[in-house]
Amino acid sequence: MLDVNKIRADFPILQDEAYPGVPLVYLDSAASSQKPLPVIEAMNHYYRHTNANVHRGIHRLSEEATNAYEGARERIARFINAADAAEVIYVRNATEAFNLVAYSWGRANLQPGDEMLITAMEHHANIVPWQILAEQTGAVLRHLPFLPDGRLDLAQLPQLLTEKTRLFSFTAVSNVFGTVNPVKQLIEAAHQVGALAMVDAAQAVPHMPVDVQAWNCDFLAFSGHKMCGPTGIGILYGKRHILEAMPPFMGGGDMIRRVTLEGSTWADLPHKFEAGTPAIAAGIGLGAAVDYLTHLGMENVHAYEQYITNYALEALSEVDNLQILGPSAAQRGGVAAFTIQGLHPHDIAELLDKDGIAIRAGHHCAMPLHQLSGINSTARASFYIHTTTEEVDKLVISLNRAKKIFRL
Amino acid sequence: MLDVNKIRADFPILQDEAYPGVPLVYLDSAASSQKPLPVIEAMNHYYRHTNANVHRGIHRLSEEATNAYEGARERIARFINAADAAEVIYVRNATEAFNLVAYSWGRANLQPGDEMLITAMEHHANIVPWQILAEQTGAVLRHLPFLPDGRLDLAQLPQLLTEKTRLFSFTAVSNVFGTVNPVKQLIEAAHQVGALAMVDAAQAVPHMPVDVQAWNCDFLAFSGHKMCGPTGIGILYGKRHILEAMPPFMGGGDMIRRVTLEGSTWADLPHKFEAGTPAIAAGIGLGAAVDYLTHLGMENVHAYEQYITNYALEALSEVDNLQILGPSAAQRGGVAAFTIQGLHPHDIAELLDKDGIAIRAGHHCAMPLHQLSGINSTARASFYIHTTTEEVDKLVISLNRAKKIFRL
Amino acid sequence: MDESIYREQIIDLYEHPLNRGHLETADWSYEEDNPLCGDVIRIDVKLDENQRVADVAWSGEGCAISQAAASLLTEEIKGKTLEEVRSFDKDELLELIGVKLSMARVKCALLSLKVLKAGAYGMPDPEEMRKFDNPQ
Amino acid sequence: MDESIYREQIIDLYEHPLNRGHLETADWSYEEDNPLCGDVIRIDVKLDENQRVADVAWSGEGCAISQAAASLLTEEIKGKTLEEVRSFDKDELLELIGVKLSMARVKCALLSLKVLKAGAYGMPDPEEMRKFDNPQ
Ligand SMILES: Cc1ncc(COP(=O)(O)O)c(C=O)c1O
Ligand SMILES: Cc1ncc(COP(=O)(O)O)c(C=O)c1O
Repeated sequence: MLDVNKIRADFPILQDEAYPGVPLVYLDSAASSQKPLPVIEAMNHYYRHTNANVHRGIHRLSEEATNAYEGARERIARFINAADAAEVIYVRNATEAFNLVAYSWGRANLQPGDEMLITAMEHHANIVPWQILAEQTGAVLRHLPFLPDGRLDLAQLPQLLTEKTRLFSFTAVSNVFGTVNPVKQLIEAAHQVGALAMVDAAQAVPHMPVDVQAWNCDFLAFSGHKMCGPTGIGILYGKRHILEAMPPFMGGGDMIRRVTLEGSTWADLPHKFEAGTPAIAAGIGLGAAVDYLTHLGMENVHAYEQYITNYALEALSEVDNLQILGPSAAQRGGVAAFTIQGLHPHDIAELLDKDGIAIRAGHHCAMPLHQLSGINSTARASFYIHTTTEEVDKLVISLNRAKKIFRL
Repeated sequence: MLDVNKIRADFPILQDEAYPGVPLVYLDSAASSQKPLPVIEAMNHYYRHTNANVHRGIHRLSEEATNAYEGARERIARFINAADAAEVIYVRNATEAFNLVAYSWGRANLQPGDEMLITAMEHHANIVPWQILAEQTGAVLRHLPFLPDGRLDLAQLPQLLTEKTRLFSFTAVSNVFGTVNPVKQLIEAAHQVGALAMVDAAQAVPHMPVDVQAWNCDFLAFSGHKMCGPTGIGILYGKRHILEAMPPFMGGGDMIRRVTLEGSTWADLPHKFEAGTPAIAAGIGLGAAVDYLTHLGMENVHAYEQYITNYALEALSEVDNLQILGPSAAQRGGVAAFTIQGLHPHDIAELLDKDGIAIRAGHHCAMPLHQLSGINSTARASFYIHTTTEEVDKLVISLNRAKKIFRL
Repeated sequence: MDESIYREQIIDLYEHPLNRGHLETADWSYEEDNPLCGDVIRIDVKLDENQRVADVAWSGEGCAISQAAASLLTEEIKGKTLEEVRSFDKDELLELIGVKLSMARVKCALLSLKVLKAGAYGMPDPEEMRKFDNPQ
Repeated sequence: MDESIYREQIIDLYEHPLNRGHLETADWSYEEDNPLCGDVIRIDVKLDENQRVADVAWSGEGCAISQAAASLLTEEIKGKTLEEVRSFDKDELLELIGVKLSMARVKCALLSLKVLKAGAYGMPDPEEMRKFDNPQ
């Protein structure tokens, strides 16, 4: 198993106090993870010693910057087992990955009456781009409901995923329920009706081994900042022949082959989809994050998270009037969203913060999920490789204190 | 005048050697500038001590991250004298700013037969998005030619900027000729025919005082990485009432007010245009860059660049068979693109690199400008606040050495 | 101001809200939510013949801060003229609440005032409403 | 390999290129550019009755590396069969050039080979051509 104390020493922020005398207990990794020193230092080093614009320069710095940036792409490609680094497109975040597919693939391929399918547990990033696309193309957006325990209602899949469906986009792991969905099965179902399958892996890639070739997904999206990497960088993976057939998304430098005032032709993959000076330092930082996680081993990361999540679910179940959303521990990732009767999530988060415990309160960018669950908002604790059982114990103590302040 | 030696001490990379025993002479700031320590440290500090996702969190780190990120936006707004920080949209780079306007404003407003006007000296970032837009809407893209000395051919403006023109988008400073265009005059001309005016300020904001209210531009685009800031962040400025009337560009978290599975409504400015987790550290870094430049004083920055550019133009004019593109020193920013008869720009750049001198060779993402000038490519030296006269002298010596190697 | 935002009075008001409910015959009613958390507040107002607030009631769901603020606000505006309601300042409400709030929580505190003003203006005045979305 | 990429032979070839020009009666001609710098190379090839390269000429503009490479490549393939031309490897050409090139300059060096192969295959085979855009 992972040596959590050794890991904690890698994260500078975990050495800080939240308030004087109050250690920081960071249980908000699902919103954005903390960064280990090698990631911070990779970017620091880049800006101090090899900063230059990439791709076009014939000088040492530009060459070094290009090697570092493109080398990171290759390691990221290996990390998700892409067949080719050209299938790995740098974007700002998972959100942009969905928008890129919606604008580029969507507008070139959808006709009025065509259907797209998502699920009712999606993050807004995997809802709103398709709503905009549906409005602009006349395509119809459908959703697969979930069961009361937060698992997808697969019995309804055959009615919803049909010959009309052109794209099925769904999350591998819910950021609220924690549900780990049957990704491979869903992708196969999509392919059986001739639809493309896109996976929201924002909560999967940071936490478990992901193999895009084994899944056989057509597109996959994730963000660097949730996996020990920097903000401002994310990945769209796409199968080569699909990406090649797509028109570009944004226009500008680097994504062209030739520009005349009469018209332009496009660069090869991956550059066709990367217009302008990229987030070079962030790409290098994501490469360092991938190295860090690879060194830990994603199997080990996953096993540790299962252990700590199990521990947390049991500990939280001891708190009276606390209700955890989502399925049993066997089928979930490291998030625990909950409500406490008589105590609003805002008040929970605020009171926990005073004890140094950072959790999130709100709808976690999954308003439909909450609405369908009949609640406005939840409190959410999320766990990562540096979470200890002692921290979980503190969470429980702090929750009980909060209840006492509210005379519950 | 600026104390260039004091400034040089602020840039860690300038303390490095390009090769053992060979100091680095960085003359490629127009492609991407180097970063002073306060900028590097602002990001370093963020990742070490205040990293968290912004906007939604009720805990100390999230609150601090939000304050730092939104505080940077306010200082950036002041830096360009925007009336309101809500008019300052964070994007990845200048390129994305043009694409945002093309996708959002363009598709909502352009009809077949409408015209857009650019100039023949634009960077691809201010060409290709409009070409794609023209193709998708049936609008027509026209261009204003330039004179042999690299100034715009204003005599042709009246034929080209007409009642049909909906948008006039042009660069404030050419990244090849160095030409400083008559921005205010061009904006007024656009407004007179009822067109909107967009300014490519990628080579202006880093180098001179820019006041969007004095210019009265409708949109303005620039990149952080060319102004001492990090990669992965840029700004679209837009007038409030215009931005408010525009539909969103990308969909996802943070840019919504409310999401249901049936449809969504949008957040207020600036968030409507900022979907998903933003480049938080890069925004903070750009805020630090703006602080750094403000502290130097943009009038001083501009004066120093004029001084060093004058010096360079004179020094380069002593090199036989070297031809500098663009207008006289009085009307140009700190770039000098040139050709040497019998010596290809690639070979120039490569030979200079061996002397530690970083310049750029190619079309600098301005293929039409080169094509119309009858050349495939140029070598370009660009100057910034840390460039010394000794460095310019080294450039000249190295150019003469290169010529000798090629027996010229 | 109090350092802990959960001073006794806030908890008391959360447990025992003031003016909670609905008015049968209101001159205006307005409802609005804080999309960040889904909390909703509705306020019903009845004016007397002098255009003063004769009665007011609020309903809705939310955190202790937004609920306490609704109680304090509705209590405060009783007897005020329409003009006074329109010009009631957010700082006055924050002072009534009397605890130091983070930026995220200021939005919770101001939700009821936003609803009250939108009603008092007969519709959401965008300029006026924006102040609540970007407090300070 | 030589440390300086501008060894005498490269400069010599730049000044006095080999096989530069056009063939009146070519079996195939192909032209392609390196969009990064706008350099263009065109290659004309004439085969004999045994499908061997009887004559070859190149023309175009470019840097010393791309021009020297074109001279060296055209010189090398004289007398080779069509099959040998098709399977001529980029590493063989880089060895002929014999200087250590940065990644950006490898593209310059390979431009002539890209043009030659495109011609030899009768059209650009995307898989084959891609190797030149992303060398190594
Ligand atoms: C004039 C001009 N416009 C636009 C750009 C594009 O900037 P970026 O690549 O950061 O989007 C550049 C930078 O190369 C430029 O010089
Ligand atoms: C499941 C899921 N999808 C997508 C996203 C969007 O990620 P980002 O904001 O980095 O684009 C998130 C993060 O909040 C998420 O949890």
